[in-house]
Amino acid sequence: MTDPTSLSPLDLETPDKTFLDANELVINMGPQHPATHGVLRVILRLDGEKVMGLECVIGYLHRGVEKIAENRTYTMFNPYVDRMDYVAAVSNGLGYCEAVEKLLNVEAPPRAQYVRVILTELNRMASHQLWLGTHALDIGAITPLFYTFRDREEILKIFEKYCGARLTTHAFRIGGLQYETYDGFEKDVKTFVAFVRPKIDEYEELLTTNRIWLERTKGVGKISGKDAIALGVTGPVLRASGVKWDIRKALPYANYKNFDFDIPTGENGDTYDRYLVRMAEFRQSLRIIEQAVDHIPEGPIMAKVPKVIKPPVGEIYHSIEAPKGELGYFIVSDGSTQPYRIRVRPPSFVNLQALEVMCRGQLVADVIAVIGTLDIVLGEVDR
Amino acid sequence: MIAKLKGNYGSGIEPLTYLGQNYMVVDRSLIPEILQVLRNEEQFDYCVDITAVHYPKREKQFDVLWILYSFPRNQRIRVKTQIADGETLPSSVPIWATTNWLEREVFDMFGIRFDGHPDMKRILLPDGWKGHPLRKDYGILQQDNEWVQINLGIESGQ
Amino acid sequence: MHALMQYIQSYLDSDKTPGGAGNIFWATVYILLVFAGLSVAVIAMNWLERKILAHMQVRLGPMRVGPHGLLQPIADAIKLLLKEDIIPAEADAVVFWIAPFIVVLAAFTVFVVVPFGPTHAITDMNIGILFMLGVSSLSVLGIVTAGWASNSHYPLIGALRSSAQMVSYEVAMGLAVVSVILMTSLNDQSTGTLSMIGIVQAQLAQQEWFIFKFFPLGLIGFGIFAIAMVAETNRAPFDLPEAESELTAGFHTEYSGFRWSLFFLAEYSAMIAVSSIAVTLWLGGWLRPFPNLLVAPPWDLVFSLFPAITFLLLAAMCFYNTARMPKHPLFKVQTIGLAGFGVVLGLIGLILFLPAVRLRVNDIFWFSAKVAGFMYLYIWYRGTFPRYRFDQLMKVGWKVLLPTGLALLVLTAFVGMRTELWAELQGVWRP
Amino acid sequence: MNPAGMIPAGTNPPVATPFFFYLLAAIMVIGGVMVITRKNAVHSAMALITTLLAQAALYLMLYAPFVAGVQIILYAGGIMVLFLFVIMLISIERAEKERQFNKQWPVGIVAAAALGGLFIAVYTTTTKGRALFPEGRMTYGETQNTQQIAALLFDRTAGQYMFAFEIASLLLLVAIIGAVVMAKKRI
Repeated sequence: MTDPTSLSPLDLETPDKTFLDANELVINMGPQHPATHGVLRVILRLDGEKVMGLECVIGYLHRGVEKIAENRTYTMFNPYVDRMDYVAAVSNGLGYCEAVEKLLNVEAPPRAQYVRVILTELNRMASHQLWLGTHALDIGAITPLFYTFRDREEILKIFEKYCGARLTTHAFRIGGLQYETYDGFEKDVKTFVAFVRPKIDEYEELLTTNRIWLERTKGVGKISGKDAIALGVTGPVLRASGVKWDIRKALPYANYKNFDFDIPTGENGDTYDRYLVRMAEFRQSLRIIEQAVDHIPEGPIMAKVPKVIKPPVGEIYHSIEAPKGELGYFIVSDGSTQPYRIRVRPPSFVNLQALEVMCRGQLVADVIAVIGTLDIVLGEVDR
Repeated sequence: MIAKLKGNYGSGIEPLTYLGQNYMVVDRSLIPEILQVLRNEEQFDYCVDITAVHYPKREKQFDVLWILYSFPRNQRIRVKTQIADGETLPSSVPIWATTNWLEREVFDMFGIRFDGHPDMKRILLPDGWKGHPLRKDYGILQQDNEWVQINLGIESGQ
Repeated sequence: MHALMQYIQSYLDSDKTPGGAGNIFWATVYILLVFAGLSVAVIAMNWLERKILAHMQVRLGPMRVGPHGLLQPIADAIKLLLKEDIIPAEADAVVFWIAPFIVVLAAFTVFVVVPFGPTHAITDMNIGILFMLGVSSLSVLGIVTAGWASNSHYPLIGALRSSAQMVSYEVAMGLAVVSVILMTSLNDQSTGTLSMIGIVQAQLAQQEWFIFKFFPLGLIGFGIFAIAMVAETNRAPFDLPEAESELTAGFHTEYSGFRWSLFFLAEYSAMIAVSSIAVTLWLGGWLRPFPNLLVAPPWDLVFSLFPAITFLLLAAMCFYNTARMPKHPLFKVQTIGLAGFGVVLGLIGLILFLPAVRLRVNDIFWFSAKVAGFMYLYIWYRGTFPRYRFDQLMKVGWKVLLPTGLALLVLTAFVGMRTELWAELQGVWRP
Repeated sequence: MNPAGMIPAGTNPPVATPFFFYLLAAIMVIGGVMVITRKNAVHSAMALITTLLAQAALYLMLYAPFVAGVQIILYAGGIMVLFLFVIMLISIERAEKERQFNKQWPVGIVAAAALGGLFIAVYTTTTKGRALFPEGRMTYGETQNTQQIAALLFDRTAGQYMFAFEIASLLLLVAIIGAVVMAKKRI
């Protein structure tokens, strides 16, 4: 744990002025740029190839999700959350459903909890796979993308078999699950676990000890644990900086208490450590899935929830460990069928703020690597 | 902790609990000090979120909330205050660097200004946009038609 | 007719290159042949790269246009030629227009001295290798001007990167080349040569490919060159000037259609050119494998059958895949096409069995086979490696390759001197 | 004049020599004029490259392929790339507004005319019935050019220029170190 008392606003060292420093080049990267993962626009101030400063311009994908929520019932808003972090839709749904359940003071039955954990962890893997593929592509390795997409496909097939959708799954309902698992769900998941384990070694074989990969990622986009906490960075990015903090352990939700898994951490807080942390999280997710699928209890899948959801007046903040970091829902109820206010605390939005700190003094090529390693999804940044 | 704060600040603080979650309603005038104290003395080193809620019928229209988390204590707390429309709040960027964008978003969506913020401008909506969409008096279909006409060249403004 | 055949025969049997014989007609024929061959090679390379890369990446690659996408490059070429040719309004039109031609000219001109066989070169220059390095270094001018003329930030940065990169790696490349030239001087007159044909003949005379010469010095020199040549052609993992994720497409971002395809053509022919240098200098050029061990005439016969066998194998593969084609009416054209392709390949293979053809084509085959090996390496690199960052690239060039190259040069000179002195003392020439 | 007689046996007679000479010379002159008349520095640089390449071709015509190769690799391929590099780093827009150096054309014309006159005078002068320029050409065989240059420079018996060559190398080394010292703030 870092020493919180020594924390002060970030002291950022300005990089040396170098050759021809009179010619500061301002480059606009995005919103249409292959490496900004969507419609992120970054205005870079460059000195040669060195980044002197940058500013993110976001909001190109702003849809007013929070405003929509105020005009929909609790049930109707459920599918909307899938559209924020669309590569980890299941996690979004889990956070929302649990928040509303808390507000209603009900709890999903154990069987539903187990299925939720399995699907959420599968989704975490899918999200990390997408991240790995695109991140490696940004750094110039094109092959991992195809490997990860091949394996992500298997996860999406399970989703599709379970709820009919591949990406925006809308898998959970307030109070539990709508659908019982299909026949052979456990077998599919077990097959997938056995299938994907050697594949993760395959990804690592291509990258982990690759000299160029090491040179491109080691020491790039460094952020200390202290700075990461001050900037509110969460998820694998925070853990790679050496802060052993995972909401699944710290403030357990769903039934993560019942599972035995480790929190992988890094030491240097650089891009390589973030890569290693996520690779380790693949394996931890597999562990959780294996334990969960072996112990799915029989029983109901839906708690007793009224047909019309009308939570009592009050407010709640509930957060989960999404693949990208802390995903929180702050819900204010006025006792009606529609939420009075829903605030989503998006991990990508807050993590993206660290981009400037991580990029200053680095080279343009590193900006690409750092955007990749932050694992942002613009749908969630802009909501 | 709560008792200590209560002892120091008296009636300005009202600690509450709902569904097992602690929060305290703090008087506007105490906000800068309380946040500082929470950060430095009570080790709430991580500002999770800043947000606001609009109650148009109240005299003090806005609830502003700070959701804080302490790594050493493994505890979350919400600090809540009420302000009127047009009233400003002190920026907490010097306390938690993360609040930079969060405060900008609150400004963008509610029009609440934060004094001392390094770069107080809209973040999600375009710079010239009129209105603050998360206020209750801003309709869900409402848009800044003028902005759309000028910048996107769409005649109807929709 | 007979006289014409005799004329052709006399030239085919001559031991001079067309340039060496001073015959403009034959030189023109050779130029056209090399140009056509190169274009075909680039087209084939385009298809192969997409297919091989696809198979490395668990996908199929082009499958629609022709059987197994064989006609895809042609379709691409047609598309590129028909595309609108855009010159940005703010661009410097003249320079923008000239730049791709500079690149293509430089890339093609070097093939004047590439020796596909002892007589199969357009000409044999006394300064062959110097000419190749010099002219191929001119292509950077085209790249720089292309980037500048686009009047846009990304192309400009791409151009600056590529000029810095190419100038840097030329130095290391030159040092590795010089160490080979030192090796060529190990003969009874103690004079080396810069001529491409002369270098291969020196390897023949010394009965050793230079990659094995003074082990491990030849190998190190080859290693330096093999790294530098990838950087020199802007290919992965040194493809920074056109780094897609950073600079969109680098110096040719603003180019489209025909002009863009010229850059493409130049890139691939430059790859073939530097591979030819590597093959000539270290891998014995047109010499068949084991020139020193398996020297008996039966071995000559065996090795001379290789080209024919290769083509027959390719034909057999085509027929095998024809048999595997789905028996569906929709696949009829594709099946016939693949079978036809197989027949063509088989016929070429059979023609290559004729002794008259066999003996003359053997050199070209071995040279091309070695170059093809390098081409495969290029694709393999692209499938495996991430991209270097610019400063790291410079570090590799200046702090690793350059000192190694200098040390190599000194060591080669030293070992070579020792060998020569030894030979003098013995009174006999022993390479 | 019998140029064919001066060429060592074994090499081929030259092809259309006067035509190529005048062509290349014209390219050089036009290129040279363009270097000083173009406003845009990049255009000037490209004209200079053309001149240098034409010059390399002239060397080839003089049966000096090695010199031609060195000309291409050093001047056109190396130095001009660095020129362009620098031109692109400094902003052209600003440079265009600045005062051009080619405004002093009267002085230039006088200097050029003087030089031209000198050339013509030398070419036409004869001493003791012989022109200052040799009539024939003293050439080395093309196929041995590189080796002969090497022999001139380094051979223990035939070489005369070893010392001068090494001094020139030393001079270049000093220039390199000087450049490094000037460019680097800390050493």
